[in-house]
Amino acid sequence: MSDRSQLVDKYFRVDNLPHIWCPGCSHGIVTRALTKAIDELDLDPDKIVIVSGIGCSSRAAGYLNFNTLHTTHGRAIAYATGIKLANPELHVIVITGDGDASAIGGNHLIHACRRNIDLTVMIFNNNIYGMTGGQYSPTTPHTALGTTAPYGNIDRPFDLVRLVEGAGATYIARGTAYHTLQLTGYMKKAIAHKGLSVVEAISSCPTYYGRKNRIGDAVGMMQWMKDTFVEKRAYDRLDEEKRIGKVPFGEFVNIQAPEYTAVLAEITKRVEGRL
Amino acid sequence: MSDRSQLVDKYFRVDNLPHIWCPGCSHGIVTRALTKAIDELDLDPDKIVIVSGIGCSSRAAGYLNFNTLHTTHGRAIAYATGIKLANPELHVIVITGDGDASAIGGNHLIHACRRNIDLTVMIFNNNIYGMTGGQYSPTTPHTALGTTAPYGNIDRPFDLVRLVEGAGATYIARGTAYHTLQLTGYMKKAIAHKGLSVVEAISSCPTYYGRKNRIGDAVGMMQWMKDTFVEKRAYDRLDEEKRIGKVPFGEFVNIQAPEYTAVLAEITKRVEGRL
Amino acid sequence: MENKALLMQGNEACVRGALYAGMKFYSGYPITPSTEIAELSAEYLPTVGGTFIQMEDEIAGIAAAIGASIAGKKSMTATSGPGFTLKQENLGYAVMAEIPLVIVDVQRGGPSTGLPTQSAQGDVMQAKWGTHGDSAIIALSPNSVTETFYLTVRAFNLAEKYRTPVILLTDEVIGHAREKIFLPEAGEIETFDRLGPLEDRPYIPYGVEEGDIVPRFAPFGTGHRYNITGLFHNEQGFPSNSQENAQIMLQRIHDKLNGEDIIDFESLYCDDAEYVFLSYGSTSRSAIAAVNQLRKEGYKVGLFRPITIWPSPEKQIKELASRVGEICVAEMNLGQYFLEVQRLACGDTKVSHMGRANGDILVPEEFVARAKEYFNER
Amino acid sequence: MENKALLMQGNEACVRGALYAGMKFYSGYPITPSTEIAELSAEYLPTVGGTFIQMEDEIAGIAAAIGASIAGKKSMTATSGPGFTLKQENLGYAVMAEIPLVIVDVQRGGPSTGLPTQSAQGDVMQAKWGTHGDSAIIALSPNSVTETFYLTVRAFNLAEKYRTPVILLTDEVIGHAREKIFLPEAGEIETFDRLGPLEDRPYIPYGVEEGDIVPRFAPFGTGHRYNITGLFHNEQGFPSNSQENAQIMLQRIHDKLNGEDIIDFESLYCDDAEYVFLSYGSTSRSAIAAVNQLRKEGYKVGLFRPITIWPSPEKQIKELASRVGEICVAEMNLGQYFLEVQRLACGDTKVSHMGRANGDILVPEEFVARAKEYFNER
Amino acid sequence: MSKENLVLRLNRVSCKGCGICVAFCPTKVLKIVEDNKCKIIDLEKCIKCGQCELRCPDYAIYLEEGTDGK
Amino acid sequence: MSKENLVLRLNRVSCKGCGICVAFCPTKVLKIVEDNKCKIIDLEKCIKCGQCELRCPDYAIYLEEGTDGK
Amino acid sequence: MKRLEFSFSGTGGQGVILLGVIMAETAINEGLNALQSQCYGPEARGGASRCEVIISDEEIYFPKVQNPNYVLCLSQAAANKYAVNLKEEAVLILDDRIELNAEPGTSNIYYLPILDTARNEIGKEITANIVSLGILQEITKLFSKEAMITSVLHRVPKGTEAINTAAIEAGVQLVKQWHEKKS
Amino acid sequence: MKRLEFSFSGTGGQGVILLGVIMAETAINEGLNALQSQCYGPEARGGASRCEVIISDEEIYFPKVQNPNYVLCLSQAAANKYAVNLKEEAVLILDDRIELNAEPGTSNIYYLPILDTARNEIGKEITANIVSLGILQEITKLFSKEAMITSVLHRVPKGTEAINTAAIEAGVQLVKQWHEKKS
Ligand SMILES: Cc1ncc(C[n+]2csc(CCOP(=O)(O)OP(=O)(O)O)c2C)c(N)n1
Ligand SMILES: Cc1ncc(C[n+]2csc(CCOP(=O)(O)OP(=O)(O)O)c2C)c(N)n1
Ligand code: SF4
Ligand code: SF4
Ligand code: SF4
Ligand code: SF4
Ligand code: SF4
Ligand code: SF4
Ligand SMILES: [Mg+2]
Ligand SMILES: [Mg+2]
Repeated sequence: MSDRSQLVDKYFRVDNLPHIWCPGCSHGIVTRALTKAIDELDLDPDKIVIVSGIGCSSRAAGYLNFNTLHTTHGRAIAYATGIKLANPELHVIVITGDGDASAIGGNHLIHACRRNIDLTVMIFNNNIYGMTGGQYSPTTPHTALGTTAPYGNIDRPFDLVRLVEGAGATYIARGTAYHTLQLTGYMKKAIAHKGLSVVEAISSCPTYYGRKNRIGDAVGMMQWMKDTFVEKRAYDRLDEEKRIGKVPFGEFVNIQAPEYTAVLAEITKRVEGRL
Repeated sequence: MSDRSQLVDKYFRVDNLPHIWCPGCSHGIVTRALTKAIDELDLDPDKIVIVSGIGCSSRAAGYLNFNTLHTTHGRAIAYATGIKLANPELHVIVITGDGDASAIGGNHLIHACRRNIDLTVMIFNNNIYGMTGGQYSPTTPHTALGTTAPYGNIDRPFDLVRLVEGAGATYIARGTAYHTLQLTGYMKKAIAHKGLSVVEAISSCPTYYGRKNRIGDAVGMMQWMKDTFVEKRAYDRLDEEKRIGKVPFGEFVNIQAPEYTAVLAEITKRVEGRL
Repeated sequence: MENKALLMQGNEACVRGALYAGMKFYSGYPITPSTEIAELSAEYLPTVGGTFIQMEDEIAGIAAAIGASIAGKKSMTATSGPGFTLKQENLGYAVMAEIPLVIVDVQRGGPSTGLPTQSAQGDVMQAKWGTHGDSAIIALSPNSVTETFYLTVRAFNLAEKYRTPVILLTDEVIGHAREKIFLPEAGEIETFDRLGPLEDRPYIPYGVEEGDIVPRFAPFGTGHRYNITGLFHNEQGFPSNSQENAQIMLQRIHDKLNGEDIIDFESLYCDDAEYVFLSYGSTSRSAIAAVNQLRKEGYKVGLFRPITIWPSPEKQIKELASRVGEICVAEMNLGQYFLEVQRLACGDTKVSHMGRANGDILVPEEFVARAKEYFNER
Repeated sequence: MENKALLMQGNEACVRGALYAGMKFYSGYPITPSTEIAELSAEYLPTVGGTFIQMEDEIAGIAAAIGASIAGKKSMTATSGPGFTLKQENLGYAVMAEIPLVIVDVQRGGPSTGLPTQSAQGDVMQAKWGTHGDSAIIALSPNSVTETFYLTVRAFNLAEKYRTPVILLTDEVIGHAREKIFLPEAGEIETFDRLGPLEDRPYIPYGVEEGDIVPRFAPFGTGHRYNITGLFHNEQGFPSNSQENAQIMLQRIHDKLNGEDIIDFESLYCDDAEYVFLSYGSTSRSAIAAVNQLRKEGYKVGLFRPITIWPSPEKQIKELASRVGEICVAEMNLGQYFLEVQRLACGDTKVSHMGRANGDILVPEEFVARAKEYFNER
Repeated sequence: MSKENLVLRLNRVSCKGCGICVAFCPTKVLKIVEDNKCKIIDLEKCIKCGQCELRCPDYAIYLEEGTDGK
Repeated sequence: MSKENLVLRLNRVSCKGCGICVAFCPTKVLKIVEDNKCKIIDLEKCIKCGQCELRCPDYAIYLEEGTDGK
Repeated sequence: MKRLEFSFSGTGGQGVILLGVIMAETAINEGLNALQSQCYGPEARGGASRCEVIISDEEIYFPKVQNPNYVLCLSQAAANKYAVNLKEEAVLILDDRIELNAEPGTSNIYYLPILDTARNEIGKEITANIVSLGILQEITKLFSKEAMITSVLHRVPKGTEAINTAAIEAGVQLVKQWHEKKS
Repeated sequence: MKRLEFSFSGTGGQGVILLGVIMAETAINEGLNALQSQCYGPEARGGASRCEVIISDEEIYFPKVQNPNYVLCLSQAAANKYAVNLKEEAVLILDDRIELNAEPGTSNIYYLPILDTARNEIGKEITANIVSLGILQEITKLFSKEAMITSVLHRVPKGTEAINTAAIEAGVQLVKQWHEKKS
């Protein structure tokens, strides 16, 4: 008998555990949710590729027992694009942080959305650069504190859902590490979706975000998720006033559009052998 | 008596004319529209900074008699951000192409929108990389031809208005080189707007886009603009069916939000001299 | 491809060479004077079941190419100066993660945006030192359309054999010139495919068998689930902070480029030459013209042309320095390979430089004058 | 700032030096081990009316800093290996457009993501050759917290004086160590502000007065409306394809870095040394410890420490090579500055290398052993 | 899968003591004890809801089919 | 500014002959002639609407205050 | 045959590059060596565009044209830039609309109505380059008319064979007429 | 005073870095030279974290600790990693919950209830580092207790003066008791 759950034994590289994440870091929760989604979809692990960038979140790749690629900061989606194009039968899942995906990697994110290439992008959004010790990220709320925002964050944050919608993503959902079951559900749909899907997984960095912003430790941050995030339909029913301080989670976009590798395959079929 | 109009004499570096643009290239039209907007706003030319990237469109900087900065491909907005922050009293106007702004420069575009910093971004969108000879750009329509899309463009294009809206721009308009007067109007409002404003100016590249895509030469492309672009309110009144093949132009977003340099100035005031 | 004389542009010869070598993936971003490589890849690749994609920038261009290589496709990306600079971070990644890849840099005038439509050889040192850390690289420099074809094939072969990115360092003159070329028949020249895992033992992604120096490559999706990272990593591909491990790993990456078959060069009349021009790429053509003329006039001049620029042909240059009166390094820059030759000559002979970086190619007359000056002053 | 002994981290000393020199703008992107420079700039700058901004990536980080410099503010950006690579394109722009700027690279283990929290000196060649084309650069390398302060001031001074980007090339050991430092009073050391246009004549943005080599700088917004570009440009700042013009322009950019006051070095016991270590940055501290010990034991060893790494102290190194028995270049890499020294020594003396690139700093014992070996075998 | 067959397991080596499972266990089965790690203090109360497993960042606590040797 | 005082000017050196002004002049005042450049062929018809000026990519045609010496 | 250098120039759309390519390709088909190149520049947008060809029966090393033997200009701007400092023996071929503003250096000049012929006789101005090819054939006599036609037909779109053949013929005739007029 | 090397290690939150900083700062205040550094690593997230201090009245050149004179470990993981291969004369200070798994190399070992004292006596586990400072003061006698207290108060938040002073005192006492017990 192992001292890991079956799920963990099956999808994690247990020899590499314990992972390097701090006590209470939500990245571990979100990563488990992803394996659960993969398990429920019953996909062939040999055909799953995890591509990550650089960041605490991106370290997830090393713990997952698939084909895993830990790339450079911000570039995971571009690498993933090459992999998917080279072998469209692979399920290519990108694990990335808010900084990795939307700061340095913002351009690749929006272009993947535009192309509607069949990648699944999981953004572990803890509203901070965890790996480098707590600098504000493009999703850090206005006025929140970070080590590079000692007087409160001057920037306005991205609403990642709106950003990727504007860029053309065809499946978009937001879940949280607290609402784990729903999160797994979105992840399943995202992976199954043909086209570019984005799941923003609200995660937490108690070490560099929670404490500094007086949201608390690991437990405090989970409580904050519980209190702040409201399922979209419920949120929509709230009056204006009650929405203050609340953020909706759920599925935001789920549409069909021609998928990039499919379009490409058609053209290739048309011209192959022509020269 | 000069052999240029007063407007051109006043705002252009006439010694550098004729410009290098091809016969019938709309970039010249759009550039003139910009000087007209500046003229009508009666701004001090010494306080106007034009920042451009690299591309045919970006060559506009060299012809305009302001403080002009021709930077590297895609980075104009980042340079402009530094200039504006260093001297907030300057009017900083970015001139950029569809490739410059939304391909290589996409990240800086969305982040400037997010920050709502007081820059005016003029995107000369000719749906192609003109400077390098006609490769498809992120705004080239699906199935259109380009030198790197010999079998028709596989990519889906960005809707730049939606992209920058998703990213948080607070003033957004689309005009065309054909509808010059309206374009000038949007440019005026954009420059006067406090915050990040984007004007997508539909331009044309007869040399590399028009001919290849059988839209025609310079005249043909102007005709295409005339036929294709419909003022937003008129567009909204069209039935679904009649909208096919039409694209709306006009003002899409015009909202107020805290402007970056203003917020920064407040914080600086608060902490200045503290250490 | 029929085996008759064709008129072909250097950039096209590169694409044809790549296809000959088995390229199945191209991703890049257009930039003068390399754009034809993208354009022709876009046209040809789908006809052989391959994939072309124009990415949002050069960084994505190389990243996607590395991704495709990891998934098992022979991949290429092409660019010029500014784009080459942008690719450097991920070029370093490919070195570290040992991913085969061909990167073409068609050099143009720099620094910065510089002289986009004119020629230069200003990226020679950057090809070796452009990325941070102690990287290791192969760079090849063709001096004709025909050689562009063959060196592109060679670049793919070396990339696959040594699991490493290989740079084809060409320039505007060669890239844009159209010349006569005879294309080889299929099978006429060797092409190399990366070695897959051995069947009879567990796959160790960064382990090497006794006597080997290059780990075997299992493309993603072929049933070997392992990790790739740009961090220092152990044999299993997992991040490691161990200094011992780091030492072994990085040293192996450097040592593998000592392969005997990597160095390539041309030596023209060097056997009895007193005065030798050392030149490469398009500039070497002026040198050859001049050397031929000078020889006709009885001057004992020679040309040494590194074809493999990096690693540099150390042994050969040292040997040369030990016996000639002067080596004049001629290149379209302000003195780059010159420094390497100076270093290798180690005081054994005088090393001089002839070059500029203003878009103006060196002409044979300049070579002739330079050599005659030497012989007159002797 | 009170003039008493303080305990300060290298990265903080850099920020304090920058503020002392007049820094009013910082833009960057966090990366280990440089992040404290951003963090402290964020804290201090607003208190002196300056501006800090964290940009979306390193490319934007340097671009904004150049922009701010063009608008008249003394600007800095800091990073480490991967970020340094990303900044190279716009670093070349600053060279070409002659924009003052300080770029700090706190070196860490590479290539690629490498060993992010460990030290290295692997970006030495990149500092000079990282961007495409024939660029020209100044790079300074401190070996202590105190020197980090002073060299940062110097970096700003040189940047302003020569209208050029200056690299402060430090490393994780120096950046993260806390040491004793006495900060100078305001006014105690010289700070230099760029020269503005002469009042009595029309402003020619890239023209130089007779005898000058550096054009005067009119910040944007001060009434001189001119053009700046990264293309080759004429004196007025407008793009030019003229080869004559290109030649003059680029040559001037290179020549201005021959300024006598740019070179800086430390020479320890070199006067009568037979065996000399050449070392810089943190590694030189091990060297000093060793040399002191060896001298006590009676060995004629010395240390030559380039403080200005680029341009290299050519004259001094050549002179040294002409009279010592061996120069051992010690650095935390696989041999980079070593190549430059080899080149300069030009066969006059043996040049050997001592180094590695696995995060493990060279220790004094290794130096001692190396020197003793030399003396024993003599 | 019937809850009957499920057993609550805690791998104390893996536990980093974050307290999340403790805080969100609906029936207060768990506690952080002296060594800063989680401990099952009242197994009887466990309703095998799995909340702890879902949110344990370190995969230290989980439900497994089997019988518990308690 | 009354249209009375406006004069139509054409700088044929600057004109690149794109034909845009010709195509969109409401009263057919202009024509591209043999040398591939624009020419004012029927000034009488000009209603001084300025459409040509607005869309000339080369700033070759424009209305200016003054009297024309035609 | 010793090295011969050609310089063809005109404005962007006039097809001087195709002219050079066909010239070089003909040489190669005839067993010679050839190298074609062109000057790029932002000015190419509207300004002068130039194409170079080198033909030789020996290896071609130096890849640039320094002292062209034959210079053909189709536009005024091109002539201003490229019809200067020629060597004495050079042959200069100009469209007859061009006025030389400076001493070209040679007195072997042909003024031929190339554009007019293309537009009026052939009916398409864009065939000026092919008319020029006929001119070069007749002047240089390097290759046979048939060889030129073969190369042209290999490079032009299907369906345009007749007019391109006619264009070559027209070029040949222009030279013949010029010689007649002169003699 | 010749060069003395210190190594302080523990887990992420235990403040060993602040401990090193205060130690170094005290040295500097006392006119000595000091250099403090730390080992960073991704393992710092949860794993062992280590801080080094070098103190000397001469210039400090080599900036790393090779053979520490004093080694203090606050966690088991830290001790496993850093309480090994010490030199014979080294002084090893361990929290008393730690069990040595390997031969440390020295036999000068103090097992002191550092964490317990901080938690129970001072009331805040995070004062373990300041308790350690007291311990070091008493063991090394490098600086006076007052000098230590001055440095501590300079680095800790206002309002915590009392408990930090108490923590130092507690540390001093732990050593005294240890010596008493031993003697
Ligand atoms: C090119 C480059 N720039 C910067 C860094 C430093 N860096 C590593 S991770 C990171 C931010 C990570 O933040 P995020 O993606 O949100 O991940 P988290 O650690 O919060 O999970 C940064 C700035 C780097 N490794 N490479
Ligand atoms: C880093 C870099 N990559 C690529 C290029 C080449 N390049 C110059 S302009 C351009 C595209 C311009 O397109 P766009 O911005 O749409 O401007 P247009 O020419 O169409 O007006 C490209 C790819 C470059 N100069 N620098
Ligand atoms: S630093 Fe933050 S994001 Fe990183 S492992 Fe720790 S808690 Fe998680
Ligand atoms: S290439 Fe296109 S965009 Fe560029 S100048 Fe010509 S018409 Fe305009
Ligand atoms: S399964 Fe439910 S009840 Fe049982 S310990 Fe876990 S959270 Fe508590
Ligand atoms: S959630 Fe997991 S790591 Fe946290 S206390 Fe519970 S068992 Fe331990
Ligand atoms: S002003 Fe109006 S009417 Fe007159 S020429 Fe111009 S477009 Fe025609
Ligand atoms: S629009 Fe301007 S450039 Fe075009 S034809 Fe008319 S005058 Fe000439
Ligand atoms: Mg994050
Ligand atoms: Mg464009």
